[in-house]
Amino acid sequence: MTIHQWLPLLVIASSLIPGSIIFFLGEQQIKLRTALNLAGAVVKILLVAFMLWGVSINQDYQVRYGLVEGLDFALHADALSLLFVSLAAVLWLLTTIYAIGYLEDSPHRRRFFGFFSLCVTATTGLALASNLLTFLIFYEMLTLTTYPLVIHRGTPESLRAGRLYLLFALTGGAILLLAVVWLQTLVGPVEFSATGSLAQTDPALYGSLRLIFAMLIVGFGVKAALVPLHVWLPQAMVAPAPVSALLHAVAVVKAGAFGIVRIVYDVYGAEFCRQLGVMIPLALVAAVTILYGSLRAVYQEDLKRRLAFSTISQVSYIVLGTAIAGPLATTGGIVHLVHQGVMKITLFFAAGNLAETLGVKKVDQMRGSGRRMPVTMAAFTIAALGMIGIPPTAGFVSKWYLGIGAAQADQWWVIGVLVASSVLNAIYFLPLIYAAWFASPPDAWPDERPRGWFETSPALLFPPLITAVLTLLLGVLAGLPISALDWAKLIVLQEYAP
Amino acid sequence: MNQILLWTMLVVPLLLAAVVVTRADSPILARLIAWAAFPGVLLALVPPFQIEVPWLLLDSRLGVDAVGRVFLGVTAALWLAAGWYASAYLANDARRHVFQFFFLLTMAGNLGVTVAQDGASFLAFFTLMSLAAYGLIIHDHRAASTRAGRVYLMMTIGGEMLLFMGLVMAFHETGTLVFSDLSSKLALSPLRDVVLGLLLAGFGIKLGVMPLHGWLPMAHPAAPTPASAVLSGAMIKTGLLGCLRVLPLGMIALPTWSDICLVLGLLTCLLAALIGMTQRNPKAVLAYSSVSQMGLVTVCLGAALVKPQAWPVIGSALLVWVVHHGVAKAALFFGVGIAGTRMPSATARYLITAGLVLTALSLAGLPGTMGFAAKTALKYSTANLESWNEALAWLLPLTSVTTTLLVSRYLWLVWPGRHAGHGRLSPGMVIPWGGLSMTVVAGFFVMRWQTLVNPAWTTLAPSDLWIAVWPILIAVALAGTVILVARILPTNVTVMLAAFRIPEGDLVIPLIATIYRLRRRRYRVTAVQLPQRSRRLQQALEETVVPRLVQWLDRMTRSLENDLAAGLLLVLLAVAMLLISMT
Amino acid sequence: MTYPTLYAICGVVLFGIGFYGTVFCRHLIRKVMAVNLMGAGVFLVMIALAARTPSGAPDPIPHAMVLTGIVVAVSATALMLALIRRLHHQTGLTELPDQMEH
Amino acid sequence: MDAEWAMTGLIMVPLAAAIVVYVTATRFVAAWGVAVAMLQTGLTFSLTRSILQSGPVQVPLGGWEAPLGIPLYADGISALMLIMTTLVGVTSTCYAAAYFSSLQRDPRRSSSQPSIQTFWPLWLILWSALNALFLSADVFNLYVTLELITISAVALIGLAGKAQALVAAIRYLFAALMGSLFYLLGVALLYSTYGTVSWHLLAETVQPDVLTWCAASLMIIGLLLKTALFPLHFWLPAAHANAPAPVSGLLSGLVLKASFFVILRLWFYVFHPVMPASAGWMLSVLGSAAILWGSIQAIRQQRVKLMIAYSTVAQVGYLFLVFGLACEPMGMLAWRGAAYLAFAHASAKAAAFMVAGSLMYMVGSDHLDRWEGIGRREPKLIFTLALAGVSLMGLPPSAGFIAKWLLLNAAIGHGRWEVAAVIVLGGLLAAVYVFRIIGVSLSSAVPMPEVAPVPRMMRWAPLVLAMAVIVGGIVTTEPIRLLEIGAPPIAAREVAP
Repeated sequence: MTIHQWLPLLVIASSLIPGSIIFFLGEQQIKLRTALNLAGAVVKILLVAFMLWGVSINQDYQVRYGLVEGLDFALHADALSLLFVSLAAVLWLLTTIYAIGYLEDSPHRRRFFGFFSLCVTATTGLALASNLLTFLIFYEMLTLTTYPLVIHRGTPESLRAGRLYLLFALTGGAILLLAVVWLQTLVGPVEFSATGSLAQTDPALYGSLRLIFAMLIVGFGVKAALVPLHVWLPQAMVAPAPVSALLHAVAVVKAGAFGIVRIVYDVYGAEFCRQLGVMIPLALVAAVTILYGSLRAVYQEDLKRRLAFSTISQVSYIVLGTAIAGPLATTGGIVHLVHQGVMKITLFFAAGNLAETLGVKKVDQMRGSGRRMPVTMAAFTIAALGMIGIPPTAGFVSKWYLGIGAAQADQWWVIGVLVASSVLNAIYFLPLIYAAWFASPPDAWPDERPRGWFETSPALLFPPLITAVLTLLLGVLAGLPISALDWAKLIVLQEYAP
Repeated sequence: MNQILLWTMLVVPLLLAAVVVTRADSPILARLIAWAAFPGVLLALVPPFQIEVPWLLLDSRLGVDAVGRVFLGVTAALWLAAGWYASAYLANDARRHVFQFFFLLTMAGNLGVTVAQDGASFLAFFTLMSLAAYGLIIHDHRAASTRAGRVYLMMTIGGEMLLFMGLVMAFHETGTLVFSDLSSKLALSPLRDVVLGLLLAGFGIKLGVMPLHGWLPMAHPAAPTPASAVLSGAMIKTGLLGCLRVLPLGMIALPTWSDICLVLGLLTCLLAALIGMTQRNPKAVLAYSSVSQMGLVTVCLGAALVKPQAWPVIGSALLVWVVHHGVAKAALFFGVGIAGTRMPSATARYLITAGLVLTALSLAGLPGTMGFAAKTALKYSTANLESWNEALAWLLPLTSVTTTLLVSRYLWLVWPGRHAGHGRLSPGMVIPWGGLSMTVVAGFFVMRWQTLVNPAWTTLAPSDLWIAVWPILIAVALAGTVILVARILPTNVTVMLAAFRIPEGDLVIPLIATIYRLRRRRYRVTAVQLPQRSRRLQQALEETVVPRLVQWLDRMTRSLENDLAAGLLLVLLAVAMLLISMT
Repeated sequence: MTYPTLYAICGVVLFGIGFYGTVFCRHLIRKVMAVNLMGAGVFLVMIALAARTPSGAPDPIPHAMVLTGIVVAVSATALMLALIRRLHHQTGLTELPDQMEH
Repeated sequence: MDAEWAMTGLIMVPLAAAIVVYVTATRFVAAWGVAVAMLQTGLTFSLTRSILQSGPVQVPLGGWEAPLGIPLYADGISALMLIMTTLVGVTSTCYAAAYFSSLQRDPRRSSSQPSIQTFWPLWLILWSALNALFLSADVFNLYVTLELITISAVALIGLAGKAQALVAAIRYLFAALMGSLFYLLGVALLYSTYGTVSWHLLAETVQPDVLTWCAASLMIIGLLLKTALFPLHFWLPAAHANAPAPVSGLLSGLVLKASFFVILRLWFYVFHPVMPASAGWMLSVLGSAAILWGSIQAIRQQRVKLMIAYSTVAQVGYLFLVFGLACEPMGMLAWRGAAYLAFAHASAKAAAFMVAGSLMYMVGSDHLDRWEGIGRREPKLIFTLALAGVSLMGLPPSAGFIAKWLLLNAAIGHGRWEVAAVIVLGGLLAAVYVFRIIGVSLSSAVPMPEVAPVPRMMRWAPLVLAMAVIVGGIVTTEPIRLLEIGAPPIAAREVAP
């Protein structure tokens, strides 16, 4: 095997191996565990950076391993997967640092960090998968490795949330499995290719292909939290903040959205999807999700629940971009994959800081928090403005491309949806920002635990700061050749290559 | 060099804002903040240029052009003045860091808007300015300020969305965001009217054209005086700048749009003045005066859309107007702060009173002031509009009357010495004010001397003088009559009349109240009824369906999983298999 | 009908009776006997069918099988009896209780 | 080593050891068990290698050829079954050694627990019989080995000594004997018709006539009873749940597979040409019913071991889907899937039972209520259970996933949507009971429970087995290639109506 085959495996192994070792360490071997975690995360970033460089000079990183007939385990680093992998790698490092600070002195950290690494392993694998089967394998692995994280606290509520999560995720996975097998019996093993591979299918099979498409969307939609498959997501908020952060920004929700992108572009092909007439329904579902999520978020009193509904809404931007199709909308959808991740993780980090340092969990407890924790709330503010789509944040860039993409595809109503959602975002985010900065703080915080010199411990403080700066940079420097936008454009160039 | 100046102008306020956050409190920092807009003034003096900045946002273009230059100059100068004024005005404010932070951010946005040459960066700076200004508006945290801030924010976000939609569609129609291409291509696109509708509405909110003006009379009085000055003097002009950037001015006639602009402009001009006269807060009066003045600006735009060939004239008239209104309005706002202080001497009081009166009347077009040039320019530029000639001939002088009445009201409210002043009159406040007030007069002579503007606007021909002066005289007479009548009337009647007052923000107030009522009702629907329904379903499941299922399973298990049943099934299966095999 | 066939049918009938006993008898010793009866039926069939060569000489292989089968049956019976005895010893039961309580 | 020696050794080594252990009543009995386990590993390895290299092996014992002699035969599927037996056997041996020695040391428990001296000879005989069965080349020999398995297995259940276990053992014994006698009657009919018991020779001469059908029906239905296919599973839950900790895994993992293996042999190697597709379909229908019934019952149980036992009922159902799906063009997929599932289920289920046994040892009960919070005390065991659960649910990466993938492919390839749905639904239902246990055990609603210490081996043995299941989902090429060797001719057949 050459380096070209090893590299994808190494990228996966860089989190798998630390994760596996952690299980066998003692609960009290904190230093070693931390070192392993951070080393794994850093190595992963380096490997991904190397891979990015390689792919940009047209190196082909792929590895294939036959499991059984028609079932190949195959990894391939294409532009789209690298986008996702890079996101996962960077945010994993930050989340790990954050989690180390967040879970200081809490029990079962070994279990937590073990599964945390495995969760990222699954995400990375899913990003690098080069056929539906490999994708499916990692998708299911993701479900399993997230469950222990969701129920980490072990309280009755978290157990209930875990059950609900499993109910949805596993059912979705089962439907997905059926669809994948069905597709395979119709057209043989399905590899991802830049322009989709089903366009040449016998027209007699179109009916089946439509049904399979619907099943695939349902399967991925569960994780992507498309309405009405979103029920589990707000419940899963009982998990510790780093988990929510990872869940919403990178791992679970994003995996679903990524799956939909793969299906539409790399399996069916955008053109063929339009021919089948499945794009408009998908776009409608996404639109309904966007509006519904935003609308529900307005009425949430619990901060994390509000953020959860916001995620439901925001992730569907990706789906919407995908479903509108056309190069510009696709760019918007794909770039939002990264942008939403960065912004949402900031929000969750900040929410976690509030809960951990001040005991603030409800929206109405946030009054004056900006004075007590200025850096955290500054990060929160930037990310929230990004969510609304205020220029020059990352959110604006995504929204802009979605908007002009919709115009390009003559789907004018989509612009209405975007605007309505932005307004709703403003309605549920701006009062928080106002309360944080301009309202006077209470006499005593619900559960204040001072940590160290800064407003909270450095491990909790810097991750949101970094992601907030990223949120700004991704927007301000969107035109740079190394920005997410540029990479998304490159991907789109491949998808729409003649 | 120019580029360095440009970047300095944009980055310095942002950097200073970052420093202010750390609550560093040094005299050097305070001085730096006061001077932060200075690079902008310098930049307004360099020849026009444009640079491409592909890495910034969506392939940005920044630069100074003939139009932007004027806006930049006024804006930077006003911010500079406001910066000086603020350092004195807020010297004893414990929360001045907060003010300075938002002040700098707003400044960065406002200066940026004037040099943005493409839609995305324009929108970015525009938003930065608009959102940061929120912090200025609610600075003192009074209930009225908070409410004003809320309305401001709602309308700003609304405007933001309109602009977003408009720009998205404009980009789709024209394939570019660079303004110079955009407006010309937009003129020919089939969706022109929709795009223009969205963009004009978006900019109209900032400009304060009725009926989109609601935030303005609420926000301007709420903000601290230096902030009000830039809000009224500089920031609302960005709405005009936006219109100039996207409208295909001088290219084609758009009769529908011109009608809309003219009607709305005139309405705004007259109505705002009338409402403004009922105000008791001098800053509110000034705010309505701004709305009213922006109505005139809208009339100009309408005129340009009727007669494209007249655009060069109208355009320069507008620029003169921008400069004049910016300077005069800022001076008047500063004046509110100055007039309220304890005068050190009678001489000072006279001087200040004279300055205030001069500036106020300049706004009404008093000959010899910059306002005269502006007014004349306006009159010339709107002449010869086929269908509107008759109406304008009457309406424009009428606006002069209303404006004069409005500024009279202002002067009545702030007249130095009428109330016991409080606070010391500090040079930091007087110098910026004095500078601006002098500019109001001096500007006229500068304009005369410069060939920048049409020489006709600055000739002091008797006929022009008379046309400018008679509305003012009528208004002064009217004002005098009102004062006299008020003296004569019994006290209870004046009190009763004085009680009649339109709240700041007029139309918005009932609207907001309705929205809040609706929201409360909606909240009840979603928050209470939905869980109830699902709880009922859950109850039904737990109490009937599940127990029945369990019962049935128990019965099945009992009858299936025992030796007897198994023995029988064994035979049954064997026979079945045999039969199946044989068929 | 030849004798072997008759024996074979006999064996099948015995098998059936044994089966009936195993299923329907509740007393454990009866069940043991019934199972043995089933076994005997099968052995009878085997022995009867050994006479299938035209010459009439018996085929030795079924006989060997039956011998093996008897050994198996004996050991199974022994195990059954041992378990039943132990059960009786512990609980006094002579019948298997109902299934539901596992 | 010679394949012939390996085959003989696989049968004779445990048998001889059983005799030695029994006769000498040595104190180092566990050491004997471990020694046998090591030998078995080597023998299995060498036999598998030889099969992979040179195809199926036939050995006439003592030089006597069929029909008079007792030949041994090993092809790919028998090798896979032997690997399965060895894997589960070795880990169970280690587990049992630790379990019994700690019982001996614990004075509070020894009175109520079976004697260590009885377990080892019985287990070694069972092992020998299992190996013999997988290597048998004639149908009568299959009967003898089946009986040996039954008797030793029943005796192993009886070791638990409690009344519940005795009742279960007796019920199991009656059912198994009845099944064996049905089978034997079938053998008699076959021999009378074709004059041979070698399944190779039978396969060549088998004819579609009434006697053959009678024989086939009797044999297969008898074996169904022994395999506990729904609705003939009544004896299984109690028997498997009440057996001693190391025995449950053996019963569920290996003993059931023995009778299933016989059905597989008979159906695909002997009766396949003469049985109509609809007969196979009938078995598949029963299998589907078993999946649903077993899963639902598992969900309803309050005792963990019963839950796992009912899960076996469901998993057995999966195995029987192959009979309806084994037709062209996807038949080979189904066949491979079923064989692989047998392997996957054996390892996963044995691991699950071992975990249950360990935790029951610690807590003193397998009632789910008593397990609340146990996962916080014993994360490794719960992790092991989860790994085994992954395979039971058919989720990747696990051997169970590969098997279900193959079956699902075959089902959808044949347009059998109802079967596909059942396969998927069964996986979901499995998730319900697996995660029910895991959820309860990770609960923090109660203070961390106090538990008795457990030997380290009782933690590691199931983990190794569970890891093997995962590895089986990754390293699949070799086992699948093994299954090609001597694969049955699944000729072009019509899809069942």
